[in-house]
Amino acid sequence: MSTAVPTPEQPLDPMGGCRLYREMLRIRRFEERCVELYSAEKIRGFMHLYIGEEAVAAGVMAALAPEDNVVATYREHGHALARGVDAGSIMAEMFGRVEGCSRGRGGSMHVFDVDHRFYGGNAIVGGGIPLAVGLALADHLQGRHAVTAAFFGEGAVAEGEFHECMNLAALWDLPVLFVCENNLYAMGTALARSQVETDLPLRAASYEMPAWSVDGMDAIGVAEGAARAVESIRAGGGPHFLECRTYRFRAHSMYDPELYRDQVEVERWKERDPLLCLAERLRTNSVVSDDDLVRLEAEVADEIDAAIAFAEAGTWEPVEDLDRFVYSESQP
Amino acid sequence: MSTAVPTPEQPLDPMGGCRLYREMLRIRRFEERCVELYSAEKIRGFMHLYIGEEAVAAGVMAALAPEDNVVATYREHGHALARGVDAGSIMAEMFGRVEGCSRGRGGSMHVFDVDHRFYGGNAIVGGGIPLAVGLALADHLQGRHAVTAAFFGEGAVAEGEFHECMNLAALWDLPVLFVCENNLYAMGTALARSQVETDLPLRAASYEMPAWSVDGMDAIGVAEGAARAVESIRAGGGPHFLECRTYRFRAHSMYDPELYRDQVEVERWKERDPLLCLAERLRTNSVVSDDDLVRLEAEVADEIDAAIAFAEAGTWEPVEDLDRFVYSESQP
Amino acid sequence: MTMTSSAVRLTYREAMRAAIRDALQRDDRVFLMGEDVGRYGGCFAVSKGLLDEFGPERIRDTPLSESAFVGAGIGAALAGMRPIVEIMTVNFSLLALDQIMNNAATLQHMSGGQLHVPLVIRMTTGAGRQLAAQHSHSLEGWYAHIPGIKVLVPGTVEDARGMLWPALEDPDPVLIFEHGALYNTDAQLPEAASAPDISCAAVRRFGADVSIITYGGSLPKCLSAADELASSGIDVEVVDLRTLRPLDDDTVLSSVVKTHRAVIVDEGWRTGSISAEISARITEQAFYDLDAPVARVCSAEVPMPYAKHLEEAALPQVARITAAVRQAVDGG
Amino acid sequence: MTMTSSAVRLTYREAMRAAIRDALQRDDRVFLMGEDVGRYGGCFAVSKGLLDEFGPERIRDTPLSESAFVGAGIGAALAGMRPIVEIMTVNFSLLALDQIMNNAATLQHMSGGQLHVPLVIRMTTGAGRQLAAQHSHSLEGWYAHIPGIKVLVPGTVEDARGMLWPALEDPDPVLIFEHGALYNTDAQLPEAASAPDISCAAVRRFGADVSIITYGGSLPKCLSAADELASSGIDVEVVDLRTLRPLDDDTVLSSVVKTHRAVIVDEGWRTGSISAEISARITEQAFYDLDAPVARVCSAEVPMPYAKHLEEAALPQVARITAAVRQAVDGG
Ligand SMILES: Cc1ncc(C[n+]2csc(CCOP(=O)(O)OP(=O)(O)O)c2C)c(N)n1
Ligand SMILES: Cc1ncc(C[n+]2csc(CCOP(=O)(O)OP(=O)(O)O)c2C)c(N)n1
Ligand SMILES: [Mg+2]
Ligand SMILES: [Mg+2]
Repeated sequence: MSTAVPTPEQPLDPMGGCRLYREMLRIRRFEERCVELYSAEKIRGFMHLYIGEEAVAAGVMAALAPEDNVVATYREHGHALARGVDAGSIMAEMFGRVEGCSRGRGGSMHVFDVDHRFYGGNAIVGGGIPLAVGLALADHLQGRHAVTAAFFGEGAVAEGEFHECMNLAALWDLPVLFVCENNLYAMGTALARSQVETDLPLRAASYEMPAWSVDGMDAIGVAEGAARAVESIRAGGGPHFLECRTYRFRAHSMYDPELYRDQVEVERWKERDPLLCLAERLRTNSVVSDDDLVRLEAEVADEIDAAIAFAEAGTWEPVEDLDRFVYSESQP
Repeated sequence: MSTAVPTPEQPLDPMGGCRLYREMLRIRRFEERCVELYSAEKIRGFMHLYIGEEAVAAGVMAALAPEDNVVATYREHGHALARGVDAGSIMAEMFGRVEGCSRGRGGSMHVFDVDHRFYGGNAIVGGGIPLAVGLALADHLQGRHAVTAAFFGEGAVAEGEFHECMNLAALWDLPVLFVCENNLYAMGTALARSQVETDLPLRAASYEMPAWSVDGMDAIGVAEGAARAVESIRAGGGPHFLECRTYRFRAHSMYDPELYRDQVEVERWKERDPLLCLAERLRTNSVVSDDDLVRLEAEVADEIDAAIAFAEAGTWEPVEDLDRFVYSESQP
Repeated sequence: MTMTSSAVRLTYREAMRAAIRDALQRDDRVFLMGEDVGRYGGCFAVSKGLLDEFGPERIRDTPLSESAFVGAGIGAALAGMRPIVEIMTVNFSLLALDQIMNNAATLQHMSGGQLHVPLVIRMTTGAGRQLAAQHSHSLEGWYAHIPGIKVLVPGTVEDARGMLWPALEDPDPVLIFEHGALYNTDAQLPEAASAPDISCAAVRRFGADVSIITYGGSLPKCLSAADELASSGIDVEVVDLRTLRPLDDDTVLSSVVKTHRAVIVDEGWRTGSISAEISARITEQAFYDLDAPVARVCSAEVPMPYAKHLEEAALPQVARITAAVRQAVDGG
Repeated sequence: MTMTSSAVRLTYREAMRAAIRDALQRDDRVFLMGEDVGRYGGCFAVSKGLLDEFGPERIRDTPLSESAFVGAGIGAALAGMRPIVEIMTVNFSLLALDQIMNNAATLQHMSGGQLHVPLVIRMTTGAGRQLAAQHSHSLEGWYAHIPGIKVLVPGTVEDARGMLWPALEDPDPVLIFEHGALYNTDAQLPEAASAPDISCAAVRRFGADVSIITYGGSLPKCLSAADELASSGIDVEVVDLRTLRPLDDDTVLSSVVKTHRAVIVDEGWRTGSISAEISARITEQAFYDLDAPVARVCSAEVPMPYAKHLEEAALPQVARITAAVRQAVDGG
């Protein structure tokens, strides 16, 4: 899809702010429509929104190359979109249609796309991290210089698997980028109630791994931090840990009464809305005009309309095919 | 059993060296006999010897009070003996007799004794650590000022459970003493091949927990270190981590061909034999005489002879009772 | 169910909550521990309000550390507490399975009867809400394989209200599986809770022609099927197992000996399900009373798909149950 | 077994080692990873010598982090490798069960067929060596409950030699359970390995009167029982299942349809064992061919006791097998 706003190559936008903004906008608008579609019962099951955290996926994905691997969580619409997974195939997935990226078998929590080396969509907290270590191990063994980015929430840091994987990746010097999306809560549990050491890079550094934090509300800052880490990993620097300090503006999932946090806190964070802040910055620096933004909104709206139309037009997998994809169809 | 050598109260032995020596000697001689009894097929299954590491159990147990709890591993003869579990009941257990502390159901890896608050004997690496956290939680909830000592090898540090428990104990400020017996190997895996950070107190400190190392070949040093930690825990200082640097002189278990380490390394460590070193120190400081040591050997030999005789005289649990102790006999 | 003058209408969710509150009030040793049981109010709102009533010591939010906090529950039970550990859903219990099978289930036996683990572990189970492959397991029957634990599966509001207290009084570890699809079901209950006998199955509907044997989330479906079949003149008896370990063979067999035909309905995957065990037992003990082979209606052997039509096809449904019953009756 | 001029005598252990070596030589993508597979030579000496031959990249010693390295195996398989992951014994596999059930078994389905997990997980299983409750599980039948994985149980030296390669060629995750009591058994094998069909059961002894259905460590016991029964004129057929998932119903049913009587012998705990599934299937599919109820000989439902006489009483033994067969024949 062509864009009316400057591309990263353009001198006016050396940080690629426009592209980052565009990706964030795609995520935001996509998910806003998801909410409506959930109410309309087009989408069912558990759905976790990324609204407020868009800068993290947009920034990290900007630092990755096509040969790199991505492992995400159940809150992964944003990661999938920013990684380039087709919006229509994600939406069709959430509609449960066979045209969905996972043929409607996965739903919101299980977006997969091998062509984009997007390995899910994992609904067990921490459960995707060992996969990331394994993907990186395969790259190492096969002499590829790819990086594997593993996304997880700060809640996952309490899981034993996190620890095992940090140690294993560091011990074996594997090319993993651990991206901790610290949105301060794991469902209703604030970080300070789940971790004795809330300085997560400090924890991570105890695995002899370069580790630092970035402002997860600033897409450019995330992209820079991620690029620095990816470059170092690709150069053989072993695994890195990047904490992105962010916040989810919405409930944990569609069922969360949000008893555990103050609306004031939410409003305070909303002042740091990653889209508003970046738009402001781009406008201030005259990288984009108001007209550009309007045009961009329209383009994104078109894309999402098309995605929804695609999902709506999708078909149902025949019930007789229920048993497929349990075992591979081509057996040796 | 009365002793001919000075007691801890005696001014000549302010560090309680004699008692520590005595405990270590009991362990050493007990296990030497175990080796013979294993060859004679009186003892079967997996048996893991503590020889070389005696200073750790002797030292830590000296710092504990009767109301404290102990959780150990499969290498726990030494811990059980030093904690005061009757040698005869341990030996009978290894003989599989009903007079054994666990009625012959547990064997070498599962010595239990509730009267001494000795909660095993756990054969899953790391598996006992959560129990220790729970025992400490119960003490906390019931307002008791007891300490729970959890013993584990350096190999267990790689297990996710270790991490979860360190965090949980620290987060909840529970009275747990984590005792890491770093004997440099987990079966055949050297620490540097299992941990990226081999400075274990540094790793532990990342859980906001006081952590330090002691020379695990020096019983007096271990006792002092443990006493300091226990005192601090009992005073409400939360969990502590004590690394005891030690070495096992024997194979991992009775089946280990020891391909992974050099005999020279073993010999070098044997120069630091905790019994020889302490005996030397006690003699040099005139705390004990050669005669005392000979007498002590005889006393210990008597104790172990009695233990073996007790085990030999033991009986077999009737086969009809196989199903017992799966569910409690007194149901509400 | 008898209606009394002081009857109240409760949902299954409210019944569980009332049972927990009741237990907390009756016994100081009882506490509830798990992910988001406190501030969030429980993932399925079961424990909503209890934090305010009982405070954070007794309503303990835990980090995402399933193995550690389940193990801590075991340890606390050893030391005299009566913990209720909530694992949010059965899907996450796999992370704690080592603690359940290797510690909770074995400690009594390995210690020769010295230790008891009066622990209750609650978890949500089952499919039917489009939560896909990682969030839809029905493993209660699978857990029933493990000697040393008991497995309760309340299928009615009354059992949700009544089973917790006897489970807490039980000296051994008890797992309670609450089916997610039942939380919103409701029923009229007498105000005064009577503790049911958790060791017995219950005949929920009497009939002469064929026995349906089921439990938990499948119970309402079976009762509907029985209604439907009644109108075609087939008189169905419905047995609610209530407890999967130990199984109440007597109730099952007396029903089958009466009707001569059995259909087992179980939401677990068919192969190796608890329905296989029940079928085997019926064959072993009532072979010559059977007029038709024992039939099973189970879940399809697929990781649960997200799409509604596929999930429905995968699960036991009224139509499949009635078909199986007709087959048993006609084919006999 | 056919003897050829170039036959070699191998133990089950050596056969497994030859199979691993062969696979490493044939396919660069194959590597072996697990605890102590390298420097130690394998807990049961299966991989002894392979480190020297193939180096530490392909014979990877792992830390004690079962969940991480099993998950890493899954990830590496996704990215084109053919990992052989060794979990030292089935008892420790519980720590990796989340990865096995929620990832290995589901990824293909959740991704709508995009992903495949060509992973082999090997582990030792079984009791009989006085290793007590935490080291004696027989869970292969329990694992067979899980759709998405395959479960192989080599019961002969030939299968130990032959099953690994087809398992590695399989595009789906395959678990291989090696019974610890078989490692020292030996047999003459043709030098040139032929890859067996891993999807079929095998009739190990033909007979007319009754079918014993068994696998793995119980196979030799059943063959002895059959010999013994032959001398009393009972002609026993012995079916070796070889694969527990998927079960080869055809071979089992044709045997039972011929003999009209079936006794299943399985080292798993009786309730919810694979023997229950086989019994249920026989009843479902051959009810009218049966002259006697299907019988089962399983392990007693106790955590395995250490004492030899109790362990022997808990496990299926020749005497119990012959008694069950006689009962099936006489009672029919
Ligand atoms: C092992 C496991 N335990 C519990 C859950 C239920 N659960 C789903 S998301 C979540 C919170 C995770 O928080 P965090 O890792 O911070 O990620 P966030 O949702 O904030 O993005 C919980 C407890 C789960 N999916 N997996
Ligand atoms: C979870 C688990 N994995 C593997 C094993 C097998 N195993 C028994 S002891 C051991 C080594 C443990 O080393 P360490 O913790 O250092 O204790 P040490 O034996 O040196 O005292 C291993 C791998 C086990 N018992 N439990
Ligand atoms: Mg979070
Ligand atoms: Mg060690």
